[in-house]
Amino acid sequence: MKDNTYIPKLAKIIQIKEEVGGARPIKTFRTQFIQDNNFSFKCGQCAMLSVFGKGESMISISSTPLIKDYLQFSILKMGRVTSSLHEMQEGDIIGIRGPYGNGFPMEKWKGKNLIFIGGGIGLAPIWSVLHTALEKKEEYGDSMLIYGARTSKDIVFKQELAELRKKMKVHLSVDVEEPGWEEFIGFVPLNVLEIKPSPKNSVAVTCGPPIMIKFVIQNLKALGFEDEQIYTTVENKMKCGIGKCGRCNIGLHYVCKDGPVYSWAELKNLPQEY
Amino acid sequence: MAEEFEPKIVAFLCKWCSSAGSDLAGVSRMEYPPNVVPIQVMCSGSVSPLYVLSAFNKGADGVLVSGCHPGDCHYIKGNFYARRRIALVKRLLDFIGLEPQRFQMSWVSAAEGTKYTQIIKDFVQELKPLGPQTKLRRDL
Amino acid sequence: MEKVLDKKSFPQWVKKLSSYTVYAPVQEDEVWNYEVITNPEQVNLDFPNTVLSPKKIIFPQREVYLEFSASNEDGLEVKEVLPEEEPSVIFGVRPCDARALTLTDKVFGGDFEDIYYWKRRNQVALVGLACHTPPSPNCFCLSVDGSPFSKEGLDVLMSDLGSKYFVEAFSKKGEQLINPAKTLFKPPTEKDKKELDKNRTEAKKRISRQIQNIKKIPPKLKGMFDSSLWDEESMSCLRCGICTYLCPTCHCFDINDEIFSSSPLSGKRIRTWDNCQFPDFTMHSSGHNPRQGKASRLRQRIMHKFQYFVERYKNYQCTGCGRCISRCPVGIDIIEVLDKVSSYEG
Amino acid sequence: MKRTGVFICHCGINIAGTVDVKKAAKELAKHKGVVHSEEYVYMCSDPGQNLIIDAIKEKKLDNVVIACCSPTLHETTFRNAAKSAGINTFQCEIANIREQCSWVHKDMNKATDKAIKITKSAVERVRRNESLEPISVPVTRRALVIGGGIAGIQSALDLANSGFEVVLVERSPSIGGHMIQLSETFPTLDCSQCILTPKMVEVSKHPKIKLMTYSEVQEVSGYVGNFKVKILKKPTYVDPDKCTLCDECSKVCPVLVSNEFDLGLTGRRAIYIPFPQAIPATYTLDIKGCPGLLPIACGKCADVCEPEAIDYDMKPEIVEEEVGAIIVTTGYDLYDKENMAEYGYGKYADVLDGLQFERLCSASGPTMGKILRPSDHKEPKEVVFIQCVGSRDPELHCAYCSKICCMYTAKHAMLYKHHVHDGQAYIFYIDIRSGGKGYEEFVQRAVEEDGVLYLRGKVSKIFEDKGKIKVWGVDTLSGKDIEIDADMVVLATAMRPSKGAEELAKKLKIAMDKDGFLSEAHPKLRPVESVTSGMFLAGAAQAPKDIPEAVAQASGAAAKAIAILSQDRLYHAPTVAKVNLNLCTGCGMCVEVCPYEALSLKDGKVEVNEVLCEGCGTCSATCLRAAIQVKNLTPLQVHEMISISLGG
Amino acid sequence: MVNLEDLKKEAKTVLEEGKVKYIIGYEKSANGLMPVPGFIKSPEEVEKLIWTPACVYNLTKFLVDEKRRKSREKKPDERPVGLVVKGCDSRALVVLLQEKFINRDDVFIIGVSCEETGVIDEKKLIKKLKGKKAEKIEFDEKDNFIVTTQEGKVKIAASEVLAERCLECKANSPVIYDVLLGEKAKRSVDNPFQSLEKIESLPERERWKFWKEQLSKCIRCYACRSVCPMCYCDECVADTINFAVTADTTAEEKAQKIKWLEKSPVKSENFVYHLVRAIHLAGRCIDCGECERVCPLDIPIRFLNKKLEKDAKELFDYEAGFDPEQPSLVSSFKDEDPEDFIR
Repeated sequence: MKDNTYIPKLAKIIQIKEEVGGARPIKTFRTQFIQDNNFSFKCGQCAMLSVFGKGESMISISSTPLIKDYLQFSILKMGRVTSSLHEMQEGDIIGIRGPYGNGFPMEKWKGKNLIFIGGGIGLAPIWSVLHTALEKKEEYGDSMLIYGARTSKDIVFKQELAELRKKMKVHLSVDVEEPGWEEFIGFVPLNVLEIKPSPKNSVAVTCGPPIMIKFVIQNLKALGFEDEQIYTTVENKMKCGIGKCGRCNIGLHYVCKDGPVYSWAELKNLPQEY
Repeated sequence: MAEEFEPKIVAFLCKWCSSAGSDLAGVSRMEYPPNVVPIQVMCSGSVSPLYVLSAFNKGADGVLVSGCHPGDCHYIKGNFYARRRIALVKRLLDFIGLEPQRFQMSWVSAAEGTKYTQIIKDFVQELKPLGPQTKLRRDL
Repeated sequence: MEKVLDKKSFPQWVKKLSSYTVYAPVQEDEVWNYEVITNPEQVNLDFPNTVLSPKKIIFPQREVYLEFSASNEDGLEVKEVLPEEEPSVIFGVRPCDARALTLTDKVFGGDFEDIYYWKRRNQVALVGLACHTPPSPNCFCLSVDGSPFSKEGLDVLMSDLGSKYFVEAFSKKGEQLINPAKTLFKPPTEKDKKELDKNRTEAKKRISRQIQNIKKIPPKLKGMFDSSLWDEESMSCLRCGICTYLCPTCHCFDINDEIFSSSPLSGKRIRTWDNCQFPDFTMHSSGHNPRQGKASRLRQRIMHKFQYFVERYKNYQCTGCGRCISRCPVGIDIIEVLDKVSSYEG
Repeated sequence: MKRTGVFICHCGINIAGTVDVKKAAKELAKHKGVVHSEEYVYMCSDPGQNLIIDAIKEKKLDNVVIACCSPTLHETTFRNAAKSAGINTFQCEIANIREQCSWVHKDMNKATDKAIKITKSAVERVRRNESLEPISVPVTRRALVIGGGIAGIQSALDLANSGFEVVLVERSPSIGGHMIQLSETFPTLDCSQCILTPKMVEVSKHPKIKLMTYSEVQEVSGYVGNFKVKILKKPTYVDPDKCTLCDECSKVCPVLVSNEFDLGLTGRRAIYIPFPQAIPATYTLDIKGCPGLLPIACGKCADVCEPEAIDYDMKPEIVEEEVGAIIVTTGYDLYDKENMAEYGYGKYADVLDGLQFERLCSASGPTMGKILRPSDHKEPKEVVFIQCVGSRDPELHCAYCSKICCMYTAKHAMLYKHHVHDGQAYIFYIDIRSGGKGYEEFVQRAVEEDGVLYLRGKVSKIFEDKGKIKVWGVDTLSGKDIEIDADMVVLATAMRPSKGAEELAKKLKIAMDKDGFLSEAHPKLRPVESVTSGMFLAGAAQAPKDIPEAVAQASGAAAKAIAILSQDRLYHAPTVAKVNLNLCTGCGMCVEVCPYEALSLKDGKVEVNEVLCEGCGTCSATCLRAAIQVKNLTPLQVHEMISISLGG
Repeated sequence: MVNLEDLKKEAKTVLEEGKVKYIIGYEKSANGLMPVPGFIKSPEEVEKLIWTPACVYNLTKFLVDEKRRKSREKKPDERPVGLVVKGCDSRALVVLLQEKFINRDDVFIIGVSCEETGVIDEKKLIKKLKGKKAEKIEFDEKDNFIVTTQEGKVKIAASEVLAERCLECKANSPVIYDVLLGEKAKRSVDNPFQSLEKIESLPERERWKFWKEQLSKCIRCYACRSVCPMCYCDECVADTINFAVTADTTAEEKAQKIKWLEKSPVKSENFVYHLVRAIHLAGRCIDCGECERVCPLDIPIRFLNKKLEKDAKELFDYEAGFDPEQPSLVSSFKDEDPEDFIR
């Protein structure tokens, strides 16, 4: 008998870190499966997390596949399931099934410069691919991160970003002026124009709010990036995660299965249903 | 011998009259069966039909809504609205074939500890022969 | 395998299938539906279209995935719940509904096999009944590559020859149905075959409704995502779930946790039908809805059936049963909509 | 997840005797979110409270449930304890396991089981409570009194003497109300004007009272502590400061109209002073009778006015006042003549109502205190008094008893006998209601000392016959028909809410009862408060009553108003209704059911006035869209409480 | 008898004069007997309008759509929408006005009187015709309909195919309108709750059996809710998620959406759904019968509403849909409301 993909594997929350407080809080969870299983994933893939009694939510895995000890998810409190996750404590049990989705085509990117552009919680899917690339530095060209949030308080992975600066170029921004902020002030797409990453032998990966992605892509194009050089991820409401329940489709693509990673060359031809 | 069926009753008691009446029953050390779990609401007028349906859905064998006597409502007229609303719910539940004994309404003033005691005793006695309420109980 | 069965012997055949759970159309008031049969005499194959197709047996509206409860050790216990495997047979399956199952097979197969679907699918044998006269005035199977005597998806097909049935078995499952009652079946005569042919020719003629230029529609739809046609055609749509719930090919579902108790926790994870016409189907928890408005939802239904599905699986996701037309509370007619797509300019 | 602490009180053996508190504490410890659960012998004792405070601090509890006696006893105690430990008072809920559990059950297992359910239900509730602070609003420390009768005067004086500014609004040109029209008052027969005028003068002289006569309240907005009132000041066309009361104007005025003060028994000029002791002491030009304000039309009064007090250019004025409390004392009117045609009221000159008779008896009245028939100014020798005219007659007139008629009719008959020694007074009555200090004795005096003839029964017909008024009736005690050739008939007509009271009640959003009297908030416990917070009632506006009752109620209302005005800020329980604007469709059903006028529609959505809302939740049960709910007892909380009460 | 040409004329006039944005009426469908709701935007299109005994739909439902559409528009066309209403439909309008959901100025009401007849129950007609396909149905004199089938015209007694609710109709002609077509005739109905009695008279056990069987069939397609003009809440008890979500809606609010019932179409949850629906329609339902008509499983849902309609009349002398000024059933009371059921 084949595995019943709908049955989640139980996992224990081993660490919870509060990334962002306030009205739109974000927490990062590290989980460990209670029983060993062959859960292996690619960067950019997602997993369906269960809070039993509340339901499931599709969350992108923010840790790198190179780490086998735990899975990491950074979660914005948004609805029924994510609110329950935010209420959980270390040691609590959740369910995980997956991984789902296509993931980033990192094989294709070998030898190229990687430009990561993120906004808000959009850094979570990037985080996985960024760290994988960082670990395999020799396989890729120069990497750079352009990341912004509403305010400095809304920036996720604050300490890790400080660490990251030692290893790659990191350009941060906040949307509105605030005292003590020394880096760029303004929306992420504007920071992209400010920094002017070179399209030459590069791949740009952008995740964040749809409106940000829209203008980042516009600005990348203005900088000379081709559609094929731009990658992004798409979010839609999901239930099954395996292309059957029928709700997350964009045209004939099921985001859960055929996505969530798309190059702009692919995405621009799909109907705007996300 | 099989254990006697003990009906589960949810009672929505208004704070000012019925819950106070129930308190009086306690202060007077009256005795009544422990089948009722009271839920204190501010006014019988605040008892939404949804509360009643939900209680039956969650397995209540009986539901009681109790408020102040007409004219005595702490909030002047909440119990009059309750009376109308509950009458409709009661008729509807009766219509779909739920035993009418399962859903009751009463006026119990803060001075009527005895009446409250009697209502609970009667309610439990009336529900016992009916057995568990399965008609509207969750069958997931 | 081709046989004939005297109509009078039909109940006896059903009787022989005592090891099966037998489903057949049952009438209650004015409504026909497939129900479990306890008395073989009860089976009446003289029925119009059932309200729900056999989809409701193989892909039931409610399927329990798992049960969960608080436990002392790990804090939580999760138990997989699978449908019980027992052979069953459905009599009186319309060819269009059987074809529909071949389409849901595609959806529930593939990379991730849906165990729940296949557990039920594999144990059920489908005995079809060819449509001598269209069971609904809105039948249009011929337009979508089907026919009133299509064998696709069926294990057995019965065709009415007046006093007897012409019975064809196409699969091992089908033959296994006939074997226990072998003696009841006779080989068909040439006359029987001729009559069958005649009936079939006539049956086709009786289907009055058809989609114009169906072949043109999938490519045409590709360019019509932003068309104003959807607004116009959806004006009267009420956003109910009739067209999709009744559709034999629609397969969308929802998964929810339904609980008995929150402390200590106990409950079930349950799959239920869902459908693209409900506004909450695609709504994100942020409130953003990629398919805001009923025009986008009507478009999704049409596009899914006549473009996306065609592109993915090379079939229309429609078998022409006509239920969505007959039962639409406001008379939205998929044939009319598709005809408008065909003739749409601009 | 929120961290909840549960504290189960033994209450000595009061709870622990029937409820297995140890088991309960153990069970509660297993409940989701409960991180601390303990029991103690007396939670309300200092050590008990300290247990709670320490646990909140040490275990970082977000909220606590105390399972103990009824919340009416110690909710405040424990909420204060919670507050002192640094959590909001609403993060503490009481589970009543004594009055509603241990004291009423004997079976320990079952009682324990029930106590656990009650406590879990409180846990589910408290976990979903919002932290709230009392709503506080500043208070405008002034009051408005509407109506300048005895009740209004009393309220105004009480308020002013307590140091609060008062705006006293009276519709007519003078204060005094009906009391100033009376001759003597029962049961002491002291002169009404003699006891009232000093109070009227005190009002006019009081530095804290702003008297606005000939004025009407036009609009009231705001809420308790903060009302905004618009008052229409009608022009009197006479400057009171200049007027010397010389009466020259009145002498030259060509217009004669019926005099309200004497209830039509006399006439007055268009420019007039209502009565000699009027406050304010000034003349008023009533334009209804005046041929015109242009000197061209008449102008005689202005011509003769030496101090030039008359100003035809005076305009109506809207005065805006801000007050913190409002007392409504709009008084009564007598039942309309038109309604009582069967008694010849309004038809025969010698059929009078009680107030007209008062004027006849009054030394300052039209006859200078002599009782004379209006028709021929002869002394009436046979006078019939009829009680319950229009009262206690649910079929045709008013169902209620007007309460004072028994007494004043006895007084009238007595006064008549004192004036006309050889006259005969008859009183038709249904029964005599003389509850009150000295009242019964008073009635007895009328019968025994003054020989008033009480006839129990109703009058069937009254008609004029040869200069007499024939009164046909039945004495139900003897069963005999009675026919009296009366010289005068005096009707004790029913008291009605004063004209215009309904309109005013609507402006104030005060409810009225079915008879049109203003409704008190509670018939027993809140008799001087209206349903609308900050508005109070006194006098006959609320129900028929006599002078001492009106005065007592007026002082009560003043005291209630002072309770508000004496504070800088008002505090109000914050458990009020809250609207989800996304769901509200503005149907207004909640507005209709709200007993406190706390809800209103604005731009198609409902708005809650948090100061007025009492949190009863009737709105929430009425709303079809779950768009309104009361904080800290929301449908979600009740839903969870229902679930847990039923075991899950 | 309503003259179709008059209807077209009225429609044409208001469209030509630009008095209305568009007109919602009945239009012939390509497929057979039943019309479809028609949205007539220009004077030329009025020719599409029809008026037959098959005009069953309660078109007031589309005012709900219209209101939502309008609220999304930046510069909405403020002209009213023309709406063709029958007597029963007009009562729905009255309730919508009473609940301030629509303004009187937002709708131009073209009333059509059913006079002494009504509209058909399609299922009854199909049964009556025994397989013959009706192509057309017309009003005849008051007691008959003329049905055209492939085999010619037949006269059918109206009483045999009239919708159940028409047999119990309280408003044969519109109670509110701007123009009225047809006569203000009133068909006398002896007992407007006649059909209900057969269930009411059953013993409790049988009533339960009846409703258990009926409501267990429900597949929760929500067509009854969707078609009801009174079901205009932005968010329904039956929905598992919040619809009325704005940027300010907190995660808690979304997480706390109460599940009064589960999505599983099982007996208990179906009962919660249908009982809540009935109670929410108490004093609001005007018996247009649409909920029952659209039910694919033929569940006699109308009885639930009808029962409460009867109770409201019996207990509180309340009737919905005649007076837009009256306070609604559950937001009003009388001192003398019955309380014999209260202990």
